[in-house]
Amino acid sequence: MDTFITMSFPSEISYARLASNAASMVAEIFSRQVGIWEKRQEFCHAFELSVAEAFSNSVRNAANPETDGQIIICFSSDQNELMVSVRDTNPAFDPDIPAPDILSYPDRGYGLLLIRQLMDQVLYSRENDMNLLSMIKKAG
Amino acid sequence: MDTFITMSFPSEISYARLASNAASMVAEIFSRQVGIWEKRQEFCHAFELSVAEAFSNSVRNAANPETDGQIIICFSSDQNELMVSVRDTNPAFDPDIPAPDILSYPDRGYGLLLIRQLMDQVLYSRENDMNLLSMIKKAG
Amino acid sequence: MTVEEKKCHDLTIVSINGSLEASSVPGFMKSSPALTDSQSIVIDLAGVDFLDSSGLGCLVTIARKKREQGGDVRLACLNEKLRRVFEVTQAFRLFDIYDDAESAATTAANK
Amino acid sequence: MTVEEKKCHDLTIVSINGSLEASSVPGFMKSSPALTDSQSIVIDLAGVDFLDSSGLGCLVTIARKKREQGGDVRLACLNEKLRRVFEVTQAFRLFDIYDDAESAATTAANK
Ligand SMILES: Nc1ncnc2c1ncn2[C@@H]1O[C@H](COP(=O)(O)OP(=O)(O)O)[C@@H](O)[C@H]1O
Ligand SMILES: Nc1ncnc2c1ncn2[C@@H]1O[C@H](COP(=O)(O)OP(=O)(O)O)[C@@H](O)[C@H]1O
Repeated sequence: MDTFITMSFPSEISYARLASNAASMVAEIFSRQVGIWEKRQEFCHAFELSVAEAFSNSVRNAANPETDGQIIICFSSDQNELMVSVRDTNPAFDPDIPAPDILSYPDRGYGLLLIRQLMDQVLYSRENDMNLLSMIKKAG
Repeated sequence: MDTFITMSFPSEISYARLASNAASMVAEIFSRQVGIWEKRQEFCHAFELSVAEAFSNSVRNAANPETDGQIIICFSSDQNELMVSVRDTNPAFDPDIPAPDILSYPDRGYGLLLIRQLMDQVLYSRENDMNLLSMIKKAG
Repeated sequence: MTVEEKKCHDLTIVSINGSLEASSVPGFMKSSPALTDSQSIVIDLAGVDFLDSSGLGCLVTIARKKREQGGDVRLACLNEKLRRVFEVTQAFRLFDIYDDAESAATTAANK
Repeated sequence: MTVEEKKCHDLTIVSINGSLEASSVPGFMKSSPALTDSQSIVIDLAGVDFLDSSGLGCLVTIARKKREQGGDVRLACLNEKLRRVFEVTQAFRLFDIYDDAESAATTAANK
Protein backbone atom coordinates (compact mmCIF):
# COMPACT_ATOMS: atom_id res chain seq x y z
CA MET A 1 0.00 0.00 0.00
CA ASP A 2 1.19 3.50 -0.83
CA THR A 3 0.98 6.34 1.65
CA PHE A 4 -0.61 9.26 -0.15
CA ILE A 5 -1.56 11.71 2.61
CA THR A 6 0.36 12.62 5.75
CA MET A 7 -0.85 15.03 8.45
CA SER A 8 0.89 16.16 11.60
CA PHE A 9 -1.06 17.79 14.45
CA PRO A 10 -0.27 19.09 17.93
CA SER A 11 -1.32 16.66 20.63
CA GLU A 12 -4.35 18.77 21.65
CA ILE A 13 -7.96 17.72 21.82
CA SER A 14 -9.13 20.74 19.80
CA TYR A 15 -7.65 19.13 16.66
CA ALA A 16 -9.47 15.81 17.09
CA ARG A 17 -12.49 16.89 15.05
CA LEU A 18 -10.29 18.23 12.26
CA ALA A 19 -8.42 14.92 12.07
CA SER A 20 -11.60 12.83 12.10
CA ASN A 21 -13.33 15.01 9.51
CA ALA A 22 -10.30 14.74 7.28
CA ALA A 23 -10.42 10.94 7.66
CA SER A 24 -14.07 10.90 6.66
CA MET A 25 -13.33 12.97 3.56
CA VAL A 26 -10.41 10.75 2.55
CA ALA A 27 -12.69 7.72 2.94
CA GLU A 28 -15.33 9.39 0.78
CA ILE A 29 -12.83 10.10 -2.01
CA PHE A 30 -11.57 6.51 -1.76
CA SER A 31 -15.16 5.19 -1.91
CA ARG A 32 -15.72 7.03 -5.16
CA GLN A 33 -12.39 5.93 -6.63
CA VAL A 34 -12.81 2.22 -5.98
CA GLY A 35 -16.54 2.14 -6.77
CA ILE A 36 -18.12 1.50 -3.36
CA TRP A 37 -20.13 4.71 -3.40
CA GLU A 38 -23.30 2.95 -2.23
CA LYS A 39 -21.68 1.99 1.07
CA ARG A 40 -19.68 5.18 1.56
CA GLN A 41 -21.66 6.26 4.62
CA GLU A 42 -20.70 3.27 6.68
CA PHE A 43 -17.17 3.36 5.28
CA CYS A 44 -16.67 7.05 6.07
CA HIS A 45 -18.15 6.68 9.56
CA ALA A 46 -15.70 3.88 10.36
CA PHE A 47 -12.76 6.16 9.50
CA GLU A 48 -14.26 9.25 11.10
CA LEU A 49 -14.89 7.50 14.40
CA SER A 50 -11.73 5.39 14.48
CA VAL A 51 -9.53 8.43 13.92
CA ALA A 52 -11.49 10.39 16.52
CA GLU A 53 -10.89 7.58 19.04
CA ALA A 54 -7.23 7.06 18.19
CA PHE A 55 -6.56 10.80 18.22
CA SER A 56 -8.25 11.49 21.55
CA ASN A 57 -6.48 8.47 23.06
CA SER A 58 -3.18 9.91 21.89
CA VAL A 59 -3.98 13.27 23.48
CA ARG A 60 -5.33 11.85 26.74
CA ASN A 61 -2.50 9.40 27.32
CA ALA A 62 0.42 11.68 26.55
CA ALA A 63 3.19 11.07 29.08
CA ASN A 64 4.30 14.64 29.02
CA PRO A 65 1.63 17.03 27.77
CA GLU A 66 4.06 19.94 28.05
CA THR A 67 6.57 18.73 25.48
CA ASP A 68 5.80 19.18 21.84
CA GLY A 69 4.72 15.66 20.78
CA GLN A 70 2.97 15.71 17.42
CA ILE A 71 0.34 13.19 16.38
CA ILE A 72 1.04 11.94 12.86
CA ILE A 73 -1.72 10.53 10.68
CA CYS A 74 -1.02 8.74 7.40
CA PHE A 75 -3.40 7.37 4.81
CA SER A 76 -2.37 4.51 2.53
CA SER A 77 -4.37 2.51 0.05
CA ASP A 78 -4.49 0.12 -2.80
CA GLN A 79 -7.50 -0.96 -4.85
CA ASN A 80 -8.71 -3.29 -2.09
CA GLU A 81 -8.37 -1.36 1.13
CA LEU A 82 -7.82 1.95 2.84
CA MET A 83 -5.51 2.22 5.84
CA VAL A 84 -5.10 5.02 8.33
CA SER A 85 -2.29 4.97 10.85
CA VAL A 86 -1.90 7.14 13.93
CA ARG A 87 1.51 7.64 15.48
CA ASP A 88 2.30 9.23 18.85
CA THR A 89 5.15 9.47 21.35
CA ASN A 90 3.14 8.08 24.29
CA PRO A 91 4.09 5.08 26.45
CA ALA A 92 3.29 1.71 24.88
CA PHE A 93 -0.19 0.25 25.41
CA ASP A 94 -2.13 -2.93 24.79
CA PRO A 95 -4.44 -2.49 21.78
CA ASP A 96 -6.22 -5.76 22.58
CA ILE A 97 -7.50 -4.62 25.95
CA PRO A 98 -10.78 -6.50 26.55
CA ALA A 99 -14.13 -4.82 25.98
CA PRO A 100 -15.64 -3.44 29.19
CA ASP A 101 -18.67 -5.19 30.73
CA ILE A 102 -21.47 -3.00 29.47
CA LEU A 103 -23.90 -4.12 32.20
CA SER A 104 -21.74 -2.50 34.84
CA TYR A 105 -22.29 0.90 33.21
CA PRO A 106 -18.64 1.68 32.44
CA ASP A 107 -17.99 5.34 31.79
CA ARG A 108 -15.01 4.60 29.54
CA GLY A 109 -13.08 1.91 27.72
CA TYR A 110 -15.12 1.98 24.50
CA GLY A 111 -12.49 3.55 22.24
CA LEU A 112 -10.39 0.58 21.13
CA LEU A 113 -13.51 -1.59 21.11
CA LEU A 114 -15.15 0.73 18.59
CA ILE A 115 -12.02 0.75 16.45
CA ARG A 116 -11.77 -3.06 16.45
CA GLN A 117 -15.45 -3.43 15.57
CA LEU A 118 -15.63 -0.83 12.81
CA MET A 119 -12.37 -1.72 11.10
CA ASP A 120 -11.43 -4.98 9.40
CA GLN A 121 -7.90 -5.11 10.75
CA VAL A 122 -6.04 -3.28 13.52
CA LEU A 123 -2.26 -3.51 13.77
CA TYR A 124 -0.16 -2.18 16.60
CA SER A 125 3.58 -1.76 16.72
CA ARG A 126 6.17 0.20 18.59
CA GLU A 127 8.69 1.97 16.32
CA ASN A 128 11.43 4.39 17.37
CA ASP A 129 9.79 4.89 20.75
CA MET A 130 6.50 5.68 19.11
CA ASN A 131 3.14 3.93 19.08
CA LEU A 132 1.88 3.09 15.61
CA LEU A 133 -1.75 2.07 15.40
CA SER A 134 -2.79 1.07 11.87
CA MET A 135 -6.44 0.57 11.01
CA ILE A 136 -7.53 -1.04 7.78
CA LYS A 137 -10.91 -1.36 6.14
CA LYS A 138 -11.49 -3.40 3.01
CA ALA A 139 -13.40 -2.04 0.06
CA GLY A 140 -15.06 -5.37 -0.73
CA MET B 1 5.63 32.06 14.05
CA ASP B 2 5.56 28.37 14.88
CA THR B 3 4.39 25.76 12.41
CA PHE B 4 1.91 23.55 14.22
CA ILE B 5 0.17 21.57 11.46
CA THR B 6 1.66 20.07 8.30
CA MET B 7 -0.30 18.21 5.63
CA SER B 8 0.93 16.57 2.45
CA PHE B 9 -1.47 15.69 -0.38
CA PRO B 10 -1.20 14.21 -3.86
CA SER B 11 -1.39 16.86 -6.57
CA GLU B 12 -4.95 15.89 -7.56
CA ILE B 13 -8.01 18.10 -7.71
CA SER B 14 -10.09 15.64 -5.68
CA TYR B 15 -8.15 16.66 -2.55
CA ALA B 16 -8.74 20.41 -2.96
CA ARG B 17 -11.93 20.40 -0.91
CA LEU B 18 -10.30 18.38 1.87
CA ALA B 19 -7.43 20.87 2.04
CA SER B 20 -9.72 23.90 2.03
CA ASN B 21 -12.07 22.43 4.64
CA ALA B 22 -9.11 21.67 6.85
CA ALA B 23 -7.94 25.28 6.46
CA SER B 24 -11.35 26.54 7.49
CA MET B 25 -11.34 24.34 10.58
CA VAL B 26 -7.84 25.46 11.57
CA ALA B 27 -8.96 29.07 11.19
CA GLU B 28 -11.99 28.39 13.38
CA ILE B 29 -9.87 26.88 16.15
CA PHE B 30 -7.48 29.83 15.89
CA SER B 31 -10.40 32.28 16.06
CA ARG B 32 -11.53 30.76 19.32
CA GLN B 33 -8.02 30.65 20.77
CA VAL B 34 -7.16 34.28 20.11
CA GLY B 35 -10.62 35.60 20.91
CA ILE B 36 -11.92 36.75 17.54
CA TRP B 37 -14.91 34.40 17.59
CA GLU B 38 -17.31 37.13 16.43
CA LYS B 39 -15.49 37.49 13.12
CA ARG B 40 -14.68 33.83 12.61
CA GLN B 41 -16.92 33.46 9.59
CA GLU B 42 -15.03 35.97 7.50
CA PHE B 43 -11.73 34.69 8.88
CA CYS B 44 -12.51 31.06 8.07
CA HIS B 45 -13.78 31.89 4.62
CA ALA B 46 -10.54 33.70 3.80
CA PHE B 47 -8.54 30.57 4.63
CA GLU B 48 -11.00 28.17 3.04
CA LEU B 49 -11.03 30.05 -0.26
CA SER B 50 -7.33 30.96 -0.34
CA VAL B 51 -6.29 27.36 0.20
CA ALA B 52 -8.81 26.19 -2.40
CA GLU B 53 -7.31 28.63 -4.92
CA ALA B 54 -3.69 27.88 -4.09
CA PHE B 55 -4.33 24.13 -4.13
CA SER B 56 -6.16 24.07 -7.44
CA ASN B 57 -3.49 26.31 -8.98
CA SER B 58 -0.86 23.85 -7.83
CA VAL B 59 -2.75 20.96 -9.41
CA ARG B 60 -3.56 22.76 -12.65
CA ASN B 61 -0.07 24.11 -13.25
CA ALA B 62 1.90 20.98 -12.50
CA ALA B 63 4.71 20.63 -15.05
CA ASN B 64 4.56 16.88 -14.99
CA PRO B 65 1.25 15.54 -13.70
CA GLU B 66 2.58 12.00 -14.00
CA THR B 67 5.37 12.30 -11.45
CA ASP B 68 4.50 12.10 -7.80
CA GLY B 69 4.65 15.77 -6.74
CA GLN B 70 3.00 16.31 -3.38
CA ILE B 71 1.38 19.56 -2.32
CA ILE B 72 2.48 20.49 1.19
CA ILE B 73 0.37 22.75 3.38
CA CYS B 74 1.66 24.20 6.66
CA PHE B 75 -0.10 26.28 9.26
CA SER B 76 1.84 28.61 11.54
CA SER B 77 0.64 31.18 14.04
CA ASP B 78 1.37 33.45 16.90
CA GLN B 79 -1.10 35.48 18.96
CA ASN B 80 -1.47 38.09 16.21
CA GLU B 81 -1.82 36.15 12.99
CA LEU B 82 -2.43 32.86 11.26
CA MET B 83 -0.36 31.84 8.24
CA VAL B 84 -0.94 29.07 5.75
CA SER B 85 1.70 28.17 3.22
CA VAL B 86 1.33 26.01 0.14
CA ARG B 87 4.36 24.40 -1.42
CA ASP B 88 4.54 22.64 -4.80
CA THR B 89 7.13 21.45 -7.31
CA ASN B 90 5.71 23.45 -10.24
CA PRO B 91 7.60 25.95 -12.41
CA ALA B 92 8.00 29.39 -10.85
CA PHE B 93 5.22 31.93 -11.34
CA ASP B 94 4.46 35.59 -10.71
CA PRO B 95 2.15 35.94 -7.69
CA ASP B 96 1.58 39.65 -8.46
CA ILE B 97 -0.01 39.01 -11.84
CA PRO B 98 -2.48 41.90 -12.39
CA ALA B 99 -6.20 41.45 -11.82
CA PRO B 100 -8.10 40.69 -15.03
CA ASP B 101 -10.36 43.37 -16.52
CA ILE B 102 -13.74 42.25 -15.25
CA LEU B 103 -15.67 44.14 -17.95
CA SER B 104 -14.19 41.89 -20.62
CA TYR B 105 -15.86 38.86 -18.99
CA PRO B 106 -12.68 36.90 -18.26
CA ASP B 107 -13.29 33.23 -17.62
CA ARG B 108 -10.22 32.88 -15.39
CA GLY B 109 -7.48 34.75 -13.57
CA TYR B 110 -9.43 35.36 -10.33
CA GLY B 111 -7.46 33.00 -8.10
CA LEU B 112 -4.48 35.06 -7.00
CA LEU B 113 -6.68 38.18 -6.98
CA LEU B 114 -9.01 36.53 -4.44
CA ILE B 115 -6.06 35.45 -2.31
CA ARG B 116 -4.52 38.95 -2.31
CA GLN B 117 -7.87 40.53 -1.42
CA LEU B 118 -8.90 38.14 1.34
CA MET B 119 -5.52 37.86 3.04
CA ASP B 120 -3.53 40.62 4.73
CA GLN B 121 -0.18 39.56 3.36
CA VAL B 122 0.95 37.22 0.57
CA LEU B 123 4.59 36.16 0.30
CA TYR B 124 6.10 34.20 -2.54
CA SER B 125 9.47 32.56 -2.69
CA ARG B 126 11.25 29.83 -4.56
CA GLU B 127 13.03 27.31 -2.31
CA ASN B 128 14.78 24.10 -3.39
CA ASP B 129 13.05 24.21 -6.76
CA MET B 130 9.70 24.55 -5.08
CA ASN B 131 7.13 27.35 -5.03
CA LEU B 132 6.25 28.55 -1.55
CA LEU B 133 3.18 30.73 -1.33
CA SER B 134 2.55 32.01 2.20
CA MET B 135 -0.71 33.71 3.08
CA ILE B 136 -1.17 35.59 6.33
CA LYS B 137 -4.23 37.04 8.00
CA LYS B 138 -4.08 39.15 11.13
CA ALA B 139 -6.32 38.50 14.09
CA GLY B 140 -6.74 42.19 14.91
CA MET C 1 -22.75 22.10 20.63
CA THR C 2 -25.93 23.69 22.01
CA VAL C 3 -28.42 22.21 24.50
CA GLU C 4 -32.11 23.03 24.82
CA GLU C 5 -34.66 21.95 27.39
CA LYS C 6 -38.43 21.69 27.22
CA LYS C 7 -41.19 20.07 29.24
CA CYS C 8 -43.45 17.37 27.79
CA HIS C 9 -45.90 15.33 29.92
CA ASP C 10 -44.14 16.64 33.06
CA LEU C 11 -40.87 15.24 31.74
CA THR C 12 -37.85 17.23 30.70
CA ILE C 13 -36.65 16.66 27.15
CA VAL C 14 -33.03 17.69 26.68
CA SER C 15 -32.16 18.25 23.02
CA ILE C 16 -28.56 18.33 21.89
CA ASN C 17 -27.40 20.03 18.73
CA GLY C 18 -23.90 19.38 17.41
CA SER C 19 -21.50 16.60 18.19
CA LEU C 20 -21.18 14.84 21.51
CA GLU C 21 -17.51 13.94 21.77
CA ALA C 22 -14.40 14.25 23.92
CA SER C 23 -14.17 18.02 23.51
CA SER C 24 -17.87 18.82 24.05
CA VAL C 25 -18.77 16.35 26.84
CA PRO C 26 -17.59 18.57 29.74
CA GLY C 27 -19.69 21.50 28.48
CA PHE C 28 -22.69 19.24 27.97
CA MET C 29 -22.55 17.82 31.51
CA LYS C 30 -22.60 21.35 32.90
CA SER C 31 -25.34 22.57 30.58
CA SER C 32 -28.35 21.44 32.59
CA PRO C 33 -29.12 20.36 36.18
CA ALA C 34 -31.73 17.97 34.71
CA LEU C 35 -28.86 15.70 33.63
CA THR C 36 -27.77 14.91 37.16
CA ASP C 37 -30.86 15.19 39.39
CA SER C 38 -33.10 12.21 40.24
CA GLN C 39 -35.91 12.99 37.77
CA SER C 40 -36.41 10.91 34.62
CA ILE C 41 -35.52 12.63 31.37
CA VAL C 42 -35.54 12.13 27.63
CA ILE C 43 -32.41 13.00 25.66
CA ASP C 44 -33.27 13.93 22.10
CA LEU C 45 -30.32 13.14 19.84
CA ALA C 46 -31.93 14.25 16.55
CA GLY C 47 -29.42 17.08 16.22
CA VAL C 48 -26.38 14.98 17.05
CA ASP C 49 -24.39 14.19 13.92
CA PHE C 50 -21.45 12.57 15.66
CA LEU C 51 -20.98 10.59 18.89
CA ASP C 52 -17.66 9.19 20.06
CA SER C 53 -16.73 6.92 22.96
CA SER C 54 -16.56 9.86 25.38
CA GLY C 55 -20.06 10.92 24.35
CA LEU C 56 -21.27 7.36 24.82
CA GLY C 57 -19.54 7.14 28.20
CA CYS C 58 -21.27 10.31 29.30
CA LEU C 59 -24.73 8.99 28.33
CA VAL C 60 -24.00 5.72 30.19
CA THR C 61 -22.93 7.70 33.25
CA ILE C 62 -26.12 9.75 33.19
CA ALA C 63 -28.15 6.52 33.00
CA ARG C 64 -26.26 5.01 35.93
CA LYS C 65 -26.70 8.07 38.13
CA LYS C 66 -30.39 8.45 37.31
CA ARG C 67 -31.09 4.80 38.08
CA GLU C 68 -29.18 4.89 41.34
CA GLN C 69 -31.55 7.68 42.35
CA GLY C 70 -34.71 5.95 41.07
CA GLY C 71 -34.96 7.94 37.87
CA ASP C 72 -34.38 6.98 34.27
CA VAL C 73 -33.14 8.29 30.93
CA ARG C 74 -34.61 7.52 27.52
CA LEU C 75 -32.96 8.28 24.21
CA ALA C 76 -34.71 9.46 21.07
CA CYS C 77 -33.88 9.97 17.37
CA LEU C 78 -30.58 8.21 16.87
CA ASN C 79 -29.34 8.41 13.31
CA GLU C 80 -27.62 5.52 11.55
CA LYS C 81 -24.16 6.46 12.83
CA LEU C 82 -25.29 6.71 16.44
CA ARG C 83 -27.18 3.42 16.26
CA ARG C 84 -24.01 1.73 15.05
CA VAL C 85 -22.13 3.00 18.13
CA PHE C 86 -24.85 1.64 20.41
CA GLU C 87 -24.83 -1.67 18.60
CA VAL C 88 -21.14 -2.48 18.44
CA THR C 89 -20.65 -1.52 22.10
CA GLN C 90 -23.87 -3.30 23.18
CA ALA C 91 -24.89 -0.07 24.91
CA PHE C 92 -28.40 -0.48 23.47
CA ARG C 93 -28.89 -2.98 26.31
CA LEU C 94 -28.77 -0.12 28.81
CA PHE C 95 -31.26 2.20 27.15
CA ASP C 96 -34.79 2.37 25.88
CA ILE C 97 -34.42 3.95 22.47
CA TYR C 98 -37.31 5.72 20.72
CA ASP C 99 -37.88 7.05 17.25
CA ASP C 100 -39.04 10.42 18.53
CA ALA C 101 -38.84 12.42 21.73
CA GLU C 102 -42.60 12.81 22.17
CA SER C 103 -43.29 9.09 22.30
CA ALA C 104 -40.31 8.57 24.59
CA ALA C 105 -41.81 11.14 26.95
CA THR C 106 -45.33 9.68 26.72
CA THR C 107 -44.16 6.15 27.44
CA ALA C 108 -42.03 7.30 30.35
CA ALA C 109 -44.86 9.34 31.86
CA ASN C 110 -47.26 6.37 31.68
CA LYS C 111 -44.96 3.99 33.49
CA MET D 1 -23.40 18.98 -6.51
CA THR D 2 -26.92 18.58 -7.87
CA VAL D 3 -28.77 20.82 -10.32
CA GLU D 4 -32.53 21.32 -10.63
CA GLU D 5 -34.58 23.20 -13.19
CA LYS D 6 -38.04 24.72 -12.99
CA LYS D 7 -40.09 27.19 -14.99
CA CYS D 8 -41.31 30.47 -13.50
CA HIS D 9 -42.95 33.24 -15.61
CA ASP D 10 -41.74 31.43 -18.76
CA LEU D 11 -38.18 31.66 -17.47
CA THR D 12 -36.00 28.74 -16.45
CA ILE D 13 -34.68 28.85 -12.90
CA VAL D 14 -31.61 26.65 -12.46
CA SER D 15 -30.96 25.81 -8.80
CA ILE D 16 -27.59 24.50 -7.69
CA ASN D 17 -27.06 22.50 -4.54
CA GLY D 18 -23.53 21.90 -3.25
CA SER D 19 -20.34 23.72 -4.03
CA LEU D 20 -19.46 25.29 -7.35
CA GLU D 21 -15.72 24.90 -7.60
CA ALA D 22 -12.90 23.58 -9.79
CA SER D 23 -13.95 19.95 -9.40
CA SER D 24 -17.71 20.44 -9.92
CA VAL D 25 -17.74 23.09 -12.70
CA PRO D 26 -17.39 20.62 -15.61
CA GLY D 27 -20.34 18.57 -14.35
CA PHE D 28 -22.41 21.71 -13.81
CA MET D 29 -21.82 23.02 -17.35
CA LYS D 30 -23.04 19.72 -18.76
CA SER D 31 -26.05 19.49 -16.42
CA SER D 32 -28.49 21.59 -18.42
CA PRO D 33 -28.86 22.89 -22.00
CA ALA D 34 -30.51 26.00 -20.51
CA LEU D 35 -27.04 27.16 -19.42
CA THR D 36 -25.78 27.57 -22.97
CA ASP D 37 -28.79 28.38 -25.17
CA SER D 38 -29.90 31.94 -25.99
CA GLN D 39 -32.78 32.12 -23.49
CA SER D 40 -32.55 34.23 -20.34
CA ILE D 41 -32.26 32.28 -17.11
CA VAL D 42 -32.11 32.74 -13.36
CA ILE D 43 -29.44 30.85 -11.43
CA ASP D 44 -30.54 30.24 -7.85
CA LEU D 45 -27.48 29.97 -5.61
CA ALA D 46 -29.35 29.45 -2.32
CA GLY D 47 -27.95 25.93 -2.01
CA VAL D 48 -24.38 26.89 -2.85
CA ASP D 49 -22.22 26.95 0.26
CA PHE D 50 -18.91 27.49 -1.50
CA LEU D 51 -17.84 29.22 -4.71
CA ASP D 52 -14.24 29.42 -5.89
CA SER D 53 -12.61 31.25 -8.80
CA SER D 54 -13.45 28.44 -11.23
CA GLY D 55 -17.10 28.62 -10.18
CA LEU D 56 -17.05 32.38 -10.64
CA GLY D 57 -15.35 32.03 -14.02
CA CYS D 58 -18.06 29.63 -15.12
CA LEU D 59 -20.86 32.05 -14.13
CA VAL D 60 -19.08 34.88 -15.97
CA THR D 61 -18.75 32.69 -19.06
CA ILE D 62 -22.45 31.83 -18.97
CA ALA D 63 -23.26 35.55 -18.75
CA ARG D 64 -21.01 36.37 -21.69
CA LYS D 65 -22.45 33.65 -23.90
CA LYS D 66 -26.06 34.55 -23.05
CA ARG D 67 -25.48 38.23 -23.80
CA GLU D 68 -23.72 37.52 -27.08
CA GLN D 69 -26.92 35.70 -28.08
CA GLY D 70 -29.29 38.40 -26.78
CA GLY D 71 -30.19 36.58 -23.58
CA ASP D 72 -29.31 37.25 -19.98
CA VAL D 73 -28.57 35.57 -16.67
CA ARG D 74 -29.66 36.76 -13.24
CA LEU D 75 -28.35 35.46 -9.95
CA ALA D 76 -30.38 34.93 -6.80
CA CYS D 77 -29.75 34.15 -3.12
CA LEU D 78 -26.04 34.69 -2.62
CA ASN D 79 -24.92 34.06 0.92
CA GLU D 80 -22.32 36.20 2.69
CA LYS D 81 -19.39 34.14 1.38
CA LEU D 82 -20.56 34.30 -2.23
CA ARG D 83 -21.23 38.05 -2.02
CA ARG D 84 -17.67 38.55 -0.85
CA VAL D 85 -16.34 36.74 -3.93
CA PHE D 86 -18.45 38.95 -6.20
CA GLU D 87 -17.30 42.08 -4.37
CA VAL D 88 -13.56 41.57 -4.23
CA THR D 89 -13.43 40.52 -7.90
CA GLN D 90 -15.87 43.29 -8.95
CA ALA D 91 -17.94 40.60 -10.67
CA PHE D 92 -21.09 42.16 -9.21
CA ARG D 93 -20.73 44.71 -12.02
CA LEU D 94 -21.58 42.00 -14.55
CA PHE D 95 -24.71 40.62 -12.87
CA ASP D 96 -28.09 41.65 -11.58
CA ILE D 97 -28.25 40.02 -8.19
CA TYR D 98 -31.56 39.32 -6.43
CA ASP D 99 -32.54 38.24 -2.95
CA ASP D 100 -34.77 35.45 -4.23
CA ALA D 101 -35.26 33.53 -7.45
CA GLU D 102 -38.95 34.44 -7.86
CA SER D 103 -38.35 38.16 -7.97
CA ALA D 104 -35.37 37.66 -10.27
CA ALA D 105 -37.67 35.77 -12.65
CA THR D 106 -40.49 38.33 -12.39
CA THR D 107 -38.19 41.27 -13.09
CA ALA D 108 -36.57 39.50 -16.02
CA ALA D 109 -39.94 38.53 -17.53
CA ASN D 110 -41.21 42.13 -17.33
CA LYS D 111 -38.26 43.60 -19.18
N1 LIG E 1 -2.40 6.32 22.00
C1 LIG E 1 -2.33 5.77 23.22
N2 LIG E 1 -1.26 5.99 24.02
C2 LIG E 1 -1.15 5.44 25.23
N3 LIG E 1 -2.10 4.65 25.77
C3 LIG E 1 -3.20 4.38 25.04
C4 LIG E 1 -3.36 4.92 23.75
N4 LIG E 1 -4.55 4.48 23.25
C5 LIG E 1 -5.08 3.70 24.20
N5 LIG E 1 -4.29 3.64 25.29
C6 LIG E 1 -4.54 2.87 26.53
O1 LIG E 1 -5.59 1.96 26.28
C7 LIG E 1 -6.67 2.18 27.20
C8 LIG E 1 -7.98 1.86 26.55
O2 LIG E 1 -8.33 2.81 25.57
P1 LIG E 1 -9.83 2.95 25.09
O3 LIG E 1 -10.34 1.62 24.71
O4 LIG E 1 -9.86 3.98 24.03
O5 LIG E 1 -10.64 3.44 26.35
P2 LIG E 1 -10.47 4.75 27.24
O6 LIG E 1 -9.61 5.69 26.48
O7 LIG E 1 -11.85 5.24 27.45
O8 LIG E 1 -9.81 4.25 28.51
C9 LIG E 1 -6.52 3.63 27.64
O9 LIG E 1 -7.12 3.87 28.88
C10 LIG E 1 -5.01 3.77 27.65
O10 LIG E 1 -4.48 3.26 28.86
N1 LIG F 1 1.06 26.91 -7.93
C1 LIG F 1 1.34 27.43 -9.17
N2 LIG F 1 2.26 26.84 -9.96
C2 LIG F 1 2.53 27.33 -11.18
N3 LIG F 1 1.91 28.41 -11.71
C3 LIG F 1 0.98 29.04 -10.98
C4 LIG F 1 0.63 28.58 -9.67
N4 LIG F 1 -0.32 29.40 -9.18
C5 LIG F 1 -0.57 30.32 -10.13
N5 LIG F 1 0.21 30.12 -11.21
C6 LIG F 1 0.23 30.93 -12.46
O1 LIG F 1 -0.45 32.14 -12.21
C7 LIG F 1 -1.55 32.30 -13.12
C8 LIG F 1 -2.69 33.05 -12.47
O2 LIG F 1 -3.32 32.27 -11.47
P1 LIG F 1 -4.80 32.64 -10.97
O3 LIG F 1 -4.83 34.08 -10.60
O4 LIG F 1 -5.16 31.69 -9.92
O5 LIG F 1 -5.73 32.47 -12.23
P2 LIG F 1 -6.01 31.18 -13.13
O6 LIG F 1 -5.51 29.98 -12.37
O7 LIG F 1 -7.48 31.19 -13.32
O8 LIG F 1 -5.23 31.44 -14.40
C9 LIG F 1 -1.90 30.90 -13.55
O9 LIG F 1 -2.56 30.87 -14.80
C10 LIG F 1 -0.52 30.23 -13.60
O10 LIG F 1 0.14 30.54 -14.78
